[in-house]
Amino acid sequence: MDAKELIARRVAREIRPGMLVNLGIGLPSMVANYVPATLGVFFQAENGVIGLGARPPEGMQDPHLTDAGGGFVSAVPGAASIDSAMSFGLIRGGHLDMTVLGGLQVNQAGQLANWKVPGKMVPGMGGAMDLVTGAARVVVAMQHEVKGQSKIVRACGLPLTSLRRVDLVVTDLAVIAPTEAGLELRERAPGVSVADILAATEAELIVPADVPEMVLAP
Amino acid sequence: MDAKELIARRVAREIRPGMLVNLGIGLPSMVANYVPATLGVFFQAENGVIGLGARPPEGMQDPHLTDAGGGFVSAVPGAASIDSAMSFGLIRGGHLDMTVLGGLQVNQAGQLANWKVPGKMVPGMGGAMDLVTGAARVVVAMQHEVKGQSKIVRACGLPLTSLRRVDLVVTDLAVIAPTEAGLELRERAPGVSVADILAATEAELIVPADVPEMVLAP
Amino acid sequence: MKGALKAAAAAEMIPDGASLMIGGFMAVGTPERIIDAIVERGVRDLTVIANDTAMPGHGIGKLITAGLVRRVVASHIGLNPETQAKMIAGEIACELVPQGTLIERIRAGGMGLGGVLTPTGLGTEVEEGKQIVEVEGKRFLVETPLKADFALIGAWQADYVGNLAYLLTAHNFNPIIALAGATVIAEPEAIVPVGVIPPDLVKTPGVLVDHLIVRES
Amino acid sequence: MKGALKAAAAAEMIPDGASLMIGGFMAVGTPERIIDAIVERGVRDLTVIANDTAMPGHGIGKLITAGLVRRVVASHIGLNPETQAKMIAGEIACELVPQGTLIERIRAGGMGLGGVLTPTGLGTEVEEGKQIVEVEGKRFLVETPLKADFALIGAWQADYVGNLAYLLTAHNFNPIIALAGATVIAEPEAIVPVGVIPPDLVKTPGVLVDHLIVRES
Repeated sequence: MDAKELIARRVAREIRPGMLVNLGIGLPSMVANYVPATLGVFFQAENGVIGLGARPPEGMQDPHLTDAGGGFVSAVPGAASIDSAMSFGLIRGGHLDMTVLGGLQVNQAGQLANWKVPGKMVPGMGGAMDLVTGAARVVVAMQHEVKGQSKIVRACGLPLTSLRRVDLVVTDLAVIAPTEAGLELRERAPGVSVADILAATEAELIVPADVPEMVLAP
Repeated sequence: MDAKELIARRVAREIRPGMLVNLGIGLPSMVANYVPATLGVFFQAENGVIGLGARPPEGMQDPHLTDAGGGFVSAVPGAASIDSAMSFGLIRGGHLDMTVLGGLQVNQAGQLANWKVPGKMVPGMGGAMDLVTGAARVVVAMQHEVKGQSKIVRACGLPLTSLRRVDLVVTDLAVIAPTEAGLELRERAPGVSVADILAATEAELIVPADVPEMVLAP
Repeated sequence: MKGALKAAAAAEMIPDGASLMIGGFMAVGTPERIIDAIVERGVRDLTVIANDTAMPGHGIGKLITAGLVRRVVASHIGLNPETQAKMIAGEIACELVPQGTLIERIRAGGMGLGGVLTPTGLGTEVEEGKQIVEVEGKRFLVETPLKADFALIGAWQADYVGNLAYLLTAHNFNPIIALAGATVIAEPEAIVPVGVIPPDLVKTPGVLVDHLIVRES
Repeated sequence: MKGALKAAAAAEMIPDGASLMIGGFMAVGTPERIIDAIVERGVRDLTVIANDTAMPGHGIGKLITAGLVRRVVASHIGLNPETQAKMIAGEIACELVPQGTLIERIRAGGMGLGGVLTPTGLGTEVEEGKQIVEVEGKRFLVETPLKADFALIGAWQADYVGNLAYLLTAHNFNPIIALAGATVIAEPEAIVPVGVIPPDLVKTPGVLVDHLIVRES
């Protein structure tokens, strides 16, 4: 199992029946693959639909039904069209139960940077700032390190997405819960030790006596 | 012709083809009777429809289609349903071309009081404050006097509806245009002299050399 | 999927002292069966946030007549003489709000905005005691957001996901208050199978709705 | 009743230096024929207010490629490398705005509100240079309203009153920008007789629309 699949399978277990969930482009969008249809979860695409469904078979694409990345999708029975004001009203107003986003850095206070690398990548924040500020629960899904550098840092060198403390960080090595006390190590990836995680993490982690291994969605 | 019909027929002549118009309850609502269907005017009821039509025949009322007074109405072809946020967005945003409202007093500055008589009548302002503040053109339709007292006053004794200067006042005696210079007497009702109007008006009027008689809609 | 409750079961959820946003404009689009159940149960000291208090015998007017309401936030109470009489007698506290401001305050509460910047009410009694901010050289009142413990919605069609569609002037406050109630209870005229309401006709996405009221026969 | 114009005639109305709000999200719901006509005519120094600049060869991307845009106000330009390259080269000035803030700023402009009070962006680069107000003990950014000379709308159905209906995710910015353009031009996929679009499916009332673009064959 590669790192991305592992992260997606672990994040999938955070999703509860009946939730409204927004999945970011890229890795986060993979989470949907591991959420059983029986949960009655609704996925929001912030460009305008509640009840996002799978990619349609070839020849059945509708140019009026796409996700936030511009790719063709389908809609489940019971889907609703929403304009951008309603879409972000749901997000900002806390009606979105969970957002899963990629991250560039998470700092000691549990704050996320994920929208800009000054001088290199200035794509615009899109919906990220509203999602992180407004969603009821914010889950960051990202690799633990990039080019040998920890993405869980004491202080973000990159511009913050929001002052809001995120609720959970899931990486290929660990599950970390930012709390008022600091970053709590909650789970280890299969075959990864607490020492491995500490070695790969720049920020200070609160390590409880027992750090169980992640359970992944099937 | 009674005073109300005269006022309604004169106001009707202010309405131009294709306008979106909101008529207040009572006297203003009579204006619709004198606007020919060929003008392509759309009437808004602020409770939620653009394209308000006449009262339906007995037995054809729909409990989901009423005007702002709660009375049954019909809808013209090309009507649109709007919720209250859109309805007042159209009003406040200046998309409403004209509103016709009743008045209690208009002062020397052309400001309207029409929502409250302290200690006597405190019904709430409903949509009046938004209509007067936001509509592109505000026309006040009211009797010139009540119980022998002028309703066109130097200063309103009653609470103002808005700081906004209204655009036209149509009474059973006169048409008056509030301007930066003051209240300009524009027209006389049939058979009414300028002296009659001045005698019935507490506020100061600017009287041009020629004050023509009103032309009424048929 | 949401089950559908009887109106009496919905009224059981509402405690004394609760704040209720109630849809409808002069009782058009108001959920009458929920209101009847609240009157039946006799819930007291309610705060009602709505466009108006209808008229005696209709919609919110029934709550007023039954003496269940302690506070009203509305744009207009003029067609209900009982509301006016109780206000003058000090039995009901009334906050009167311009209609366009009221609906935007509810929308702001439901959509996580900090309030409303509006020119409506500037220089009038409505301005009293309120913060004013200047934006690009123009002055605006800061009107605070509104939320409530419950939003009581009158709708046309619902499905069991909770999606709602409305008819004509029965929209009014309903699609907006659906955003601002901690618990949202919808009383549709009909409940149809999931998939029957076209996505483009849904004005209130089902994710906002907590409970549906079943049609009682 | 509104007549229907050819796209070229609509483009003729747009002068150099105009500000355009353009509907669409990654070119879904964007009025492509109007854009093609603007490119054809070569209108210069445009300000574009939109969610994004799509990608080269699609929607707003065509305006970028043709070098007609001087300023962009958008939430995301990441999928159009040309926009990014021109921004870095100083050919296009970009104001990047959080998506939810951007759509509310447009709505505020169109609905006569003084601005938007939002928590989004507080404590980030987005806050820089902006007014902050405190409401009920919480701090919010004051984001200014946005309007434009033209709103260019992609719609599904129109009637000759100008009423517009949209499909699925092709709604996006379209129903909101229809409120904020001094002149509103809609490009529907079909124009149907008046009365064909049910009142409850109309998302943009015809009174907001100035011109329709006829289907060219």
